[in-house]
Amino acid sequence: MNEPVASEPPEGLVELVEALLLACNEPVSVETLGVMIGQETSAPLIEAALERIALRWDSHRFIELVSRRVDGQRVWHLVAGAAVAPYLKAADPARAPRLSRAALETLALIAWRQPITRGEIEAARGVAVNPQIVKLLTERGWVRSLGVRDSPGRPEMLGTTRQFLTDFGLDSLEELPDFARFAGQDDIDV
Amino acid sequence: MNEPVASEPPEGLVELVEALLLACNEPVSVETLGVMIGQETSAPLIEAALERIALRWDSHRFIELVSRRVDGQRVWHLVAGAAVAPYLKAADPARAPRLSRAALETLALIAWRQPITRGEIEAARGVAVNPQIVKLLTERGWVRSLGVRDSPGRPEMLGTTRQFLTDFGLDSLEELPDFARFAGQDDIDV
Amino acid sequence: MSSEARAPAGLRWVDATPRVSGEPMEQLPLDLYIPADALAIWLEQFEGPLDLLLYLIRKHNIDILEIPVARVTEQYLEYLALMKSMAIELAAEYLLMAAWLTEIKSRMLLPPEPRAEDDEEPLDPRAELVARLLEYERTTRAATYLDQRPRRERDWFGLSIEPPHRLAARPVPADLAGLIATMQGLLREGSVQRAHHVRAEPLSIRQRMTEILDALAGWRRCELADIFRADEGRLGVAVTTVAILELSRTRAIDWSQEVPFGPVTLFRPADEPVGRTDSSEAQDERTGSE
Repeated sequence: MNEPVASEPPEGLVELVEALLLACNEPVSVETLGVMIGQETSAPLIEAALERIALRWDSHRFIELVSRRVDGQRVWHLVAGAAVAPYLKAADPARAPRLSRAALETLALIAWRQPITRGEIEAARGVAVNPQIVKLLTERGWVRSLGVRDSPGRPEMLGTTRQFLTDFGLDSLEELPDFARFAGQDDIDV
Repeated sequence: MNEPVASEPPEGLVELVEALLLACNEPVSVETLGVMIGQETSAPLIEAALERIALRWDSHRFIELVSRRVDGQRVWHLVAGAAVAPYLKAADPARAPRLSRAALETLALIAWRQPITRGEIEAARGVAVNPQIVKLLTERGWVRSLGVRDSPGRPEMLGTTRQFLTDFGLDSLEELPDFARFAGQDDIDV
Repeated sequence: MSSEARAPAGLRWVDATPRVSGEPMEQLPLDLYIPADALAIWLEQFEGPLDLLLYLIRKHNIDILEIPVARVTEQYLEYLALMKSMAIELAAEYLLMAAWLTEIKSRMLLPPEPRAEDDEEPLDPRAELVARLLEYERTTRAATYLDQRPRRERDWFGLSIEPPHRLAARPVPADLAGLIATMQGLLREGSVQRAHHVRAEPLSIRQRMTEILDALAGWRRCELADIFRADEGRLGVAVTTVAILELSRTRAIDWSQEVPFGPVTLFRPADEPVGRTDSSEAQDERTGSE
């Protein structure tokens, strides 16, 4: 990145990179942009185009070009500033997301079996735990780390928070039904 | 909408509307923008801001502000044209695979004949419905279950979604030409 | 079968017959002249018996309403034979259609069935076939219509920016009934051992651990004395002590003591993932009111 810029990026390239950044739902790396645009466009030229885009959005009050490192790779995307958040929240409360089945199962296991590791959740559900789900539950303030277990690999143990209790209308974890009492019965009326 | 514009929209409002358009991921109406921004901003002022945004992107080679009617509502979004398609495909060949004839015919029957069951689709096409096709159409957000029909076997009824309208640029299902009109006459070449 | 009248006398299916240097080729179908591999691929393109029939009808410029069943049946069977010879696996529907066509053909040879009302036209044995072909033709055209519309991800692309970070966790409604039903479901599936059930304890160490972490999330550090509750008695002291020991063992918390017998301060290790202030706003409020 310290190499001198080969040449001023043509306006068409700048606009193409801008359109690609906006059309991709995920942050993109210079390498990915290179694959998209084609070999004849050098990485420094793409970087120069990104610089121009950054400059262009610099004066925008609500949008900026952000680069961050993900898995050791520098990726770029246009991001809305925090100031936009309240406006977006004002719109359409009916669109409030629901927990997916996978998220509900993960949360249920964490609630009833805490402290529980990802490995144990995976064993119980029979599928890998999507890190996004744990992230979602953490961001929602319902799940947190309880430290690491003193066993090989030092897996992180997950548990629920007090906010989980508040949000689910529980005074304490003891209020969660003890399913062992119902063992052998098929259905429990909720 | 024919009222005179109250005043020139402040630059901050223009940029806020631009950020909201981009952060929403879906086309938004002036009404929705109004709810987000707050009551003190009048609809004509928001429309003036949209006009300014349209003007701003007018010279861009790949991006434009588009307005269309969906479900009888005028909605706005910033889009890139087909010119970016080959670039996006280059990085992600799996992105939006082309639709097979079987998929298009199934989608057409669902769109025009909804609510329709798999059995009825099979009867119309003369071949079994490949479950992969219904899955693909569902995953792309165009088709959904409309419940089960109250007849033997309780077959699932399929219908199209609002996203189907958006993605195919349709105002409403009424905009679809009369199915009978596709009969006879001269050939439409595929 | 009026359309067959179009064929010049002496030559069957003249409009279907390929010509080489003006000479008609009696070999059918004409598509044989493409390489075998390509032919197989081409034959596989048919979306079913209706599609194949429509192809034959369109190709020979036949009026759907006046299908020459004998001729079409013969061609249909030839294509079927060809597909079989190319080892193309035929769906059962193709054979069903062949049987149906043959049946219609034979019924065409019989005198028309008399109908209840004398003035009504006799029922054409082809009527249902014609109706299905027309319906399928409409379907293919409707499909073409859809395909020609500007479509997202092909002709245009919605643009978006990443929403503000604080919005990433849009509030998901808490649904206790759903959560309980989910756990029941997991237990019923049997993958989760019932034996590991949560045991109700009068004072739960786990719950106490949670409370300590909550306190630290708000205050960042607190004194040991603040954690103990006099009203819980000896059992409370024991539970709290075990909870603190458990938390320090798992490095969720750390503690320090400046002087021997001085106050013990609990705090969160600086580099710990624990107690990330994700939900600190809400927790601040609560710990303040305790």
